[in-house]
Amino acid sequence: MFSNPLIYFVVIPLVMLAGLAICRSIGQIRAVAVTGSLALTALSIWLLVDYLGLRAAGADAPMLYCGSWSWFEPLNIHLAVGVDGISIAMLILSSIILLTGSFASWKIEPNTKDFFLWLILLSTGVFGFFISIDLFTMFMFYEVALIPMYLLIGVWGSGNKNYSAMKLTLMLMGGSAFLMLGLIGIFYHSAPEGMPLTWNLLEIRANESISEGWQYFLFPMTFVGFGVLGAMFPFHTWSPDGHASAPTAVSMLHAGVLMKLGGYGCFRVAIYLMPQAANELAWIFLILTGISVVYGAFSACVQTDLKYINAYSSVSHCGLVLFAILMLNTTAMTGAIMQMLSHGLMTALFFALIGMIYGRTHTRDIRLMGGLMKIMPYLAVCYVIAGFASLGLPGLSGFVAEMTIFIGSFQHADMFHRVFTIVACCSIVITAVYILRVVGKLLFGPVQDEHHLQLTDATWWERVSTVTLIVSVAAIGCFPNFFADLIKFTFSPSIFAVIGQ
Amino acid sequence: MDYSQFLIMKQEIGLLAVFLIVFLADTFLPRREQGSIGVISCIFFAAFTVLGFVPGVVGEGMAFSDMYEATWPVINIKNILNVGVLIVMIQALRWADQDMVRIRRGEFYELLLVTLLGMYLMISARHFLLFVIGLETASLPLAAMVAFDKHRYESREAAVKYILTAVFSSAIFMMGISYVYALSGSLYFYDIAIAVWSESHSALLLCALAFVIAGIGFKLSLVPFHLWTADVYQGAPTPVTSYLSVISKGAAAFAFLAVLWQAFGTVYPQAWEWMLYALIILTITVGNLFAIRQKNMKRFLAFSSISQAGYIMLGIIAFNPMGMAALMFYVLVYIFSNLAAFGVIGAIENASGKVWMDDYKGLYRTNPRLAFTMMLAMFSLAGIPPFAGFFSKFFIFTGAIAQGTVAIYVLVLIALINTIISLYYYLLVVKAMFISQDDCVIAPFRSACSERFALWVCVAGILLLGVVSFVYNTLLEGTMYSF
Amino acid sequence: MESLGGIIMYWVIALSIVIFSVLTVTTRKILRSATYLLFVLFATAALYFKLDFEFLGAVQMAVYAGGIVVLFVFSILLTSHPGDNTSRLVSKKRLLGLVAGVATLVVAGWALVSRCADMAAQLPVMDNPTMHQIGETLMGTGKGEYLLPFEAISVLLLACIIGGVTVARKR
Amino acid sequence: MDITIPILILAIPLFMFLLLGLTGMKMPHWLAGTLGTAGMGTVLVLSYITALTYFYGGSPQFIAENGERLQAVIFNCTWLQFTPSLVIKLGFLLDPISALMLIVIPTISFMVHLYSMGYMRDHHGVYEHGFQRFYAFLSLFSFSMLGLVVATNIFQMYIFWELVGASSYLLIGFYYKKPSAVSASKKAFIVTRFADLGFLIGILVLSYYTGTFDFMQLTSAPVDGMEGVYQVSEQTALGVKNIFAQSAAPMFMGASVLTWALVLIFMGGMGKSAMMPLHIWLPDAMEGPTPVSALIHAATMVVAGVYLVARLYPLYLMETTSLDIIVVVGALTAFYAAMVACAQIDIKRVLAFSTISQIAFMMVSLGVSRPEFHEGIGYMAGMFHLFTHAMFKALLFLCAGAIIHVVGSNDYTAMHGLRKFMPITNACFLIGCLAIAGIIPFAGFFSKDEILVACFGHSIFWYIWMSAVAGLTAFYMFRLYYLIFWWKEHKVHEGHHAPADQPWTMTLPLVILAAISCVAGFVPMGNLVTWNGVPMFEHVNFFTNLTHLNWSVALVSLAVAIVAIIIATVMYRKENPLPDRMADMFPRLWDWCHHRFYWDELYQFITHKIIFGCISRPIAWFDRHIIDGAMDGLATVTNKASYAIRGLQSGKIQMYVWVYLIGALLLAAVTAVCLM
Amino acid sequence: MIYYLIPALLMFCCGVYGFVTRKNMIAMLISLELMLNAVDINFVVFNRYLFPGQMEGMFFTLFAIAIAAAETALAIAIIINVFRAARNVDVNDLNKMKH
Repeated sequence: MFSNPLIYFVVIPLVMLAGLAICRSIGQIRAVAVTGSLALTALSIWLLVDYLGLRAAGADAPMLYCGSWSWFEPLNIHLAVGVDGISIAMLILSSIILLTGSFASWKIEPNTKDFFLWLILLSTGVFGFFISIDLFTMFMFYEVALIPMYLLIGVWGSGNKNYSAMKLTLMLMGGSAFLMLGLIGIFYHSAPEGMPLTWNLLEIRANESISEGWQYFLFPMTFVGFGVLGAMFPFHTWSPDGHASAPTAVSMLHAGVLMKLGGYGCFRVAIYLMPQAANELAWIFLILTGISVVYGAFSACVQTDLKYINAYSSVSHCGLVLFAILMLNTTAMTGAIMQMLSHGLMTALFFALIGMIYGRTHTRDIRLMGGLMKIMPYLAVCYVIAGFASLGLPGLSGFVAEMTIFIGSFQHADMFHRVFTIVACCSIVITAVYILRVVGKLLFGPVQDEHHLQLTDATWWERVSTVTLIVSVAAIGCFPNFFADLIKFTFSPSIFAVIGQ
Repeated sequence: MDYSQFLIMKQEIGLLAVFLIVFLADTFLPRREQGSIGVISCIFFAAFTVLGFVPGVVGEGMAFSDMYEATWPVINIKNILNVGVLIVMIQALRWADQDMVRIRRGEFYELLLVTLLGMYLMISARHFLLFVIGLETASLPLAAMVAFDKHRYESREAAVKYILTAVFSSAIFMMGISYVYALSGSLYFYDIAIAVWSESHSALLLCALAFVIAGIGFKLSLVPFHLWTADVYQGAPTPVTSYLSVISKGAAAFAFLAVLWQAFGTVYPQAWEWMLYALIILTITVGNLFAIRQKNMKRFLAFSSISQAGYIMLGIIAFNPMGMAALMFYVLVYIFSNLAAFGVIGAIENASGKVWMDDYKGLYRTNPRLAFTMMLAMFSLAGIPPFAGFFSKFFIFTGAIAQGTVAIYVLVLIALINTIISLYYYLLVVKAMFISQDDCVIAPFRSACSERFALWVCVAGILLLGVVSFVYNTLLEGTMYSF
Repeated sequence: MESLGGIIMYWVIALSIVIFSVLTVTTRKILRSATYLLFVLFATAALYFKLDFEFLGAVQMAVYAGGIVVLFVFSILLTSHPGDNTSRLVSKKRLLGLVAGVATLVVAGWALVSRCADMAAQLPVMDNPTMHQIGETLMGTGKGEYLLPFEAISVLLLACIIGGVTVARKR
Repeated sequence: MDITIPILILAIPLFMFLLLGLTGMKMPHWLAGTLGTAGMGTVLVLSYITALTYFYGGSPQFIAENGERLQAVIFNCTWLQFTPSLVIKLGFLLDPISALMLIVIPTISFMVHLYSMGYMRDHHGVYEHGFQRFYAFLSLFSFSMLGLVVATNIFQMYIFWELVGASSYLLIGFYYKKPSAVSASKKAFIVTRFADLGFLIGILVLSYYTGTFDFMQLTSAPVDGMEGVYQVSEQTALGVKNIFAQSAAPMFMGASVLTWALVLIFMGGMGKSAMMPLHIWLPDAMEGPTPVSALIHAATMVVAGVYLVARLYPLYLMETTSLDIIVVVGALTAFYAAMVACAQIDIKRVLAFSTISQIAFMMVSLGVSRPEFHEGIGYMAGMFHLFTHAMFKALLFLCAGAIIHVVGSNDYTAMHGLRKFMPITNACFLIGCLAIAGIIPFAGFFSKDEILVACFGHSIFWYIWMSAVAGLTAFYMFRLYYLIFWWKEHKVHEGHHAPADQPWTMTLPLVILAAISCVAGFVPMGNLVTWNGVPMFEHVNFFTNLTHLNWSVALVSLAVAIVAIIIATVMYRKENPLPDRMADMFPRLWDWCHHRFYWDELYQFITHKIIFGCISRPIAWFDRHIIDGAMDGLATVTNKASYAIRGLQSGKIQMYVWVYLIGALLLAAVTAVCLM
Repeated sequence: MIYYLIPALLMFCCGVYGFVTRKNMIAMLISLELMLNAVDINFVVFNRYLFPGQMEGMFFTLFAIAIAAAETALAIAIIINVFRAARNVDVNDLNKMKH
């Protein structure tokens, strides 16, 4: 079991948890958090290199590093792991954000230890989710990732945190209620009559035994279930409140990684296993996600709280992820995954910066701030870069992701899909509007508040955190083909065979 | 007349032996040695519990012409209950040492053991007369236990409410049995199963079923037979409440399963399935709706346990070995989770007398470990992974859905949506303890060794039961084997 | 066809059961209520006799009439002052009671009638169970024999004794 | 051709941007400026080498045996692969127009770099705050612009198009503490972004039907009988041709999809090139430092739209409807901008509107160009005008910059009569004005004349229209000139330095550009840049352009220009009440021109009242109150339900039992009723 | 047979009515006795009429009587316990815990 490298994505966080439990001083806590997340980052990068090596050497299984250890034998539940390019991309994303999140919460108060305990527990769930290919384990890790949010927001959050934390938790768990039903339903149709039922994604895919009728029932269940976490309209309202109240690192991890669980799950489970229904029902969800994209952007235009702006922007961007996934072609899906990566990194950057600004000015209302470029040029420049990434400047990650999505979506043979793609395209203008509005009000112009003049610029840990993220964003933006190839290889031709593309 | 058949009832005999030891100790120990009765009971009961798990000690078999059954699941549900009772006994040590209770502590342990014996009979009974006697043995002495805190008004009110409703419900139950008897001419489950085969559409059978379900539903506190629950849980002494909510409920659940599957299994497709659908939806929903508003921790847990009972019923409706195994597993997990919660409540009540949720505000700052344990219990009850409650909920849903009808999907969906409501109120407790910024009224204190030990056991159970798949695997394999 | 005596006896028993039951729950004096209960129990015993279960009739008289009613009378005397009338019922409560009673009557009665109305109109022939038979059955372990319940109920009674003592004693 | 030089052309500015951007703040100001300028100088040299090699190198890669100029891809590497055929490549395409741009952009850019060394410091020689940043952004812009013009495929162009937009944003907002600059930069970005949306959709449509982004493939099969003009792989050429040549070409809302695609792409061009109605950002963009205005908003970026249309010209030829649209838009814009330019006070705005008008000229020129007439002279004329306009408009802007730097204000009311104080600037500005007015032999004369010839060939109406605009151009330019340098004597306020010519870093570029403006007209453009690469003239010498003039058109336009200049002289040379009287005579017209026909107010209304007021705010409200309200409502309903049923738990045993009994009975009854 | 069942059912219903309406807890217990007794009659009648060859019903009744006795005893003990503290046995006074 421990010869499989993937298992360490769960083991390392667990070791970190144990390590944190015995920590006594704040220095030790930081050391554990940083060492652990560095180890995870290193592991994920090693995995990437090794994976590419294996692929280059001709490994053509849909998933590599597969391992399966029986867990609940009679129910055929296994701790099954395996990764393809998408999972690796997500693992890298998660580890980077965990790392930067640890730096961003360098000075978290109070109960630093508990904070990191919950944060690491959350990331255990995240990593476990991405390496799992067994529906049960996947779902379990999924929920593990959800619940620490409650305490993280409730205890360390700000503003109307009780309400937000409760709302976020309940809505996400509401989604997972549908999801659980969908997954169990899939299990019972996972194999043809007479063969043992299975939870294993790959086997279910290979069996192709979910009848079309059942797909019509199970697809919406799973898609909505994951879609809630992916902030699909109209189940997105947890996002603005939740993000607004969450502490910095949690916002980062949540918007950066956790919302990706939704998109990833929609792809990995709903569409991968039930392509026919996906093909037939896509239009319903396309309308919803299309609304998300435009609606989120418009809503962001008039918000005054920095985090609300960013949360609505996340609604818009994550809507684009689901939108692209539903287009059911390789290019659009590649774009979706790249958008996940890109949005994950840049929104984490945003939230990190907002947290840092908030930590200094103690307000997030853009009407009360201004001219920060003069006061804290470093943070302001980072904010501008994040903004550019968000509005899709070439050379940064947002552009390549969005373009891949648009090009891919527009390749759809159906006129309806293409028209909707154009609607979604409109979001790039609205995005520019709200991003520049914030940048203009917040960073440029005269200094609004005299007290802000004494504020200091970024500390070293803040710089580490932001620089890492910016470099990642730029790396994707400058060398997109590397990531596109990494992702593209993994789309199972069988899905497209089923839906006739 | 083969009296050697008694030897098949090893668990009952063992329990009776423990009971006698406690009884004799209570009677003959000198007054100053009386303090050790609790420990003695715990030790002997622990030995008994351990013996139950040793393979080969308890044999399977039927006795008294199929009046009594000790198959693998039956034996093991008893073992599971034993674990719970042991924890309750340990938790009760400190409470039983209080001035007002001390004088009656021998009786407390005796009554506890006797009611457990009643539950054993209920679980094993394959004959309605034995079942009724078991039921009464399990419920009547409990009334005395509910009334144990004589100095407290609530305890008395709870006892009256409990005994009167219990007797009323047993009257209804027996009325139902009389109709069953009219239809089948026998009180043996197996005979009934054969006889009611042809009676599926008889109004009398439905009436009988409704009465029988009401009678056992009373013990399980299914809505609308649940109204006593909250008042009694609130009024009873905390150890008794935990015993009522966990052991009594678990035993009743399994007995219910036995009755429905074995006596009425043949009327399955039509009758009780629909009744259970209605009851499950009502139970889960109403239980949750009431729980939302509760401010008293014990009352709160009462309603929570009502809705949990609804989930347990899903295992019965599954009507397959997975359902049975899931039910047993659920009961096991529920024992640990709920006892952890009650353990904390009891510890706090013993130390400070506080039982209101508002008193728990900021508990994490004064008593972090207790608060943490409570939180684990709440998460487990809400079904959050990686705690055991998640697994039990998942398995019980999986078991139920195996039926594959659309109706069961709808039912499970309703149940799942209700988990959100339940999560809400469980989180309210967590919120009070962890998030609330008020000054805590409960001063830091060190709980007694016994309490801590029991809590450690519960925490270990919550953390390990799910993750360590051995337990569930064994249960499922065992039930499949004996089904 | 039953004998005329049997029919008359039936009517006497049935009427007294019904009438005294009604009186038991409607009389306003608690002691009278207990007395009417006694009459009902006697009528029941008579019914058992009529249906040829003499032993059962005897047990009914001894345990119920002799034991339980006496217990009731004692407790009534203990808890109420002589001459205490219960005040008139609130009409809402009476309505609730009526609804409950009538509903039970309708549902259970309908169920019974639909199934048993024309069954076994005639009293079948049956030998009275002898004391020996009863004893054997009570101590037997075979099918339809009750050793286990017998043992079990002894535990129940013991438990109730312990419980009762615990509750009732002063401390 | 060796790929080192092309790579360096792109790499040096990018490197400079990164170097100055990351470490600039730690550098001394002069070092940053010198580095930037030196980098740009290198690029200048390299670009000249490349362009000259292309035009005169005679390599078979660039010129066919029959003298036809070829498109040559120097390098082309995959950047992002969407589908096997849809690939974004980053490459370097050399053809007549890109080679032309390789001359224009580095020239202007270098001048501006040099000029800024003087401009971006105050009278005491103190560098402005963010001087290094300024050079970093300039480098970024140069990089983007160069990448844009050498793009081998439409998506590469889009990428650099966006980068150009962003660097323009950064440069306009350079004085970020000034709210007007901030809002101007925001406006510029958003308006062009909106236009880019059209561009993007156009690309999507085009690529969907053709399956390629590549320019060479897209433009390979223009019209019947003309295929094979460029060397193209057989297969894709067929693909493109088939799709668009089909009689049943895909239609959408009454027009062929190709028309849609081209119009949408043109919309992108309209944004960048400030065509009406997307022109409103350009006047405001003058909030940026003047060198930036010269570089971006006069000479290079704003002609990107023209360049785009020229790039896809063969495609546009396939759908002449789209060309007609271009003509209409261009002509209206040209006239509108010229009108407005007559009534502005801010000299940079006058120049800005003049730019809009001149770019519109180029657009019209492309729009009226047809192969049937003079071998598509309009195309050549448009590119020619692009070239000359870049030179003299940069010159004018830099002069204006010098003046503003001295005077400290943008309004001509603060200037007047500067000719004595700044003789060099005066001379240069005058040359610029003559060039733009189209006075022989300055650069503008030749290019504008050829545009008018092209219009004449297309339709007489547009010819008259454009000639009128040309006259207006001459009028407002000279109005500006007189108002700055004549009108009345300049008053030197006490305690202020008297205005004077600026240091050499600022003056030198003026002189160079003025010199170019004088002679650029003689460049035999018809031989270098034509729409299909075939040279127009057999023999080429310095006076080729002169000898090939269509003198009837040229004389008319010259006459119009001279008349306009005379009117301007009469009205503005000396302080007199005539202009005011004119304004009073047509008050409505003056108001509308002065207020730029209220376009800004209209946009203000649309963005604030419609987009924000009627869409965003209601959506935000809807989200908070309806969607979120519904979610909260679920919770409220649950809570209400919880309170509603609390009576069930009445605390009375008898009620409990009653409920119990009724429950059991109902259970039996309902089941019985349902099952029977 | 139905002629015996109907009076038993009436008795049961009277018990129900009494239990729901009486205030005195002992009176409620008396009503409960009526109900239990009705059940006993049911068993006996069914046994006698439908299954005369065996004694299941009779024995159930026999045990039920014992159970009833035990229940009554315990219930009375608890009621007396209440009476000691409150000096009355009115069931309406026992509703402090609710909702």
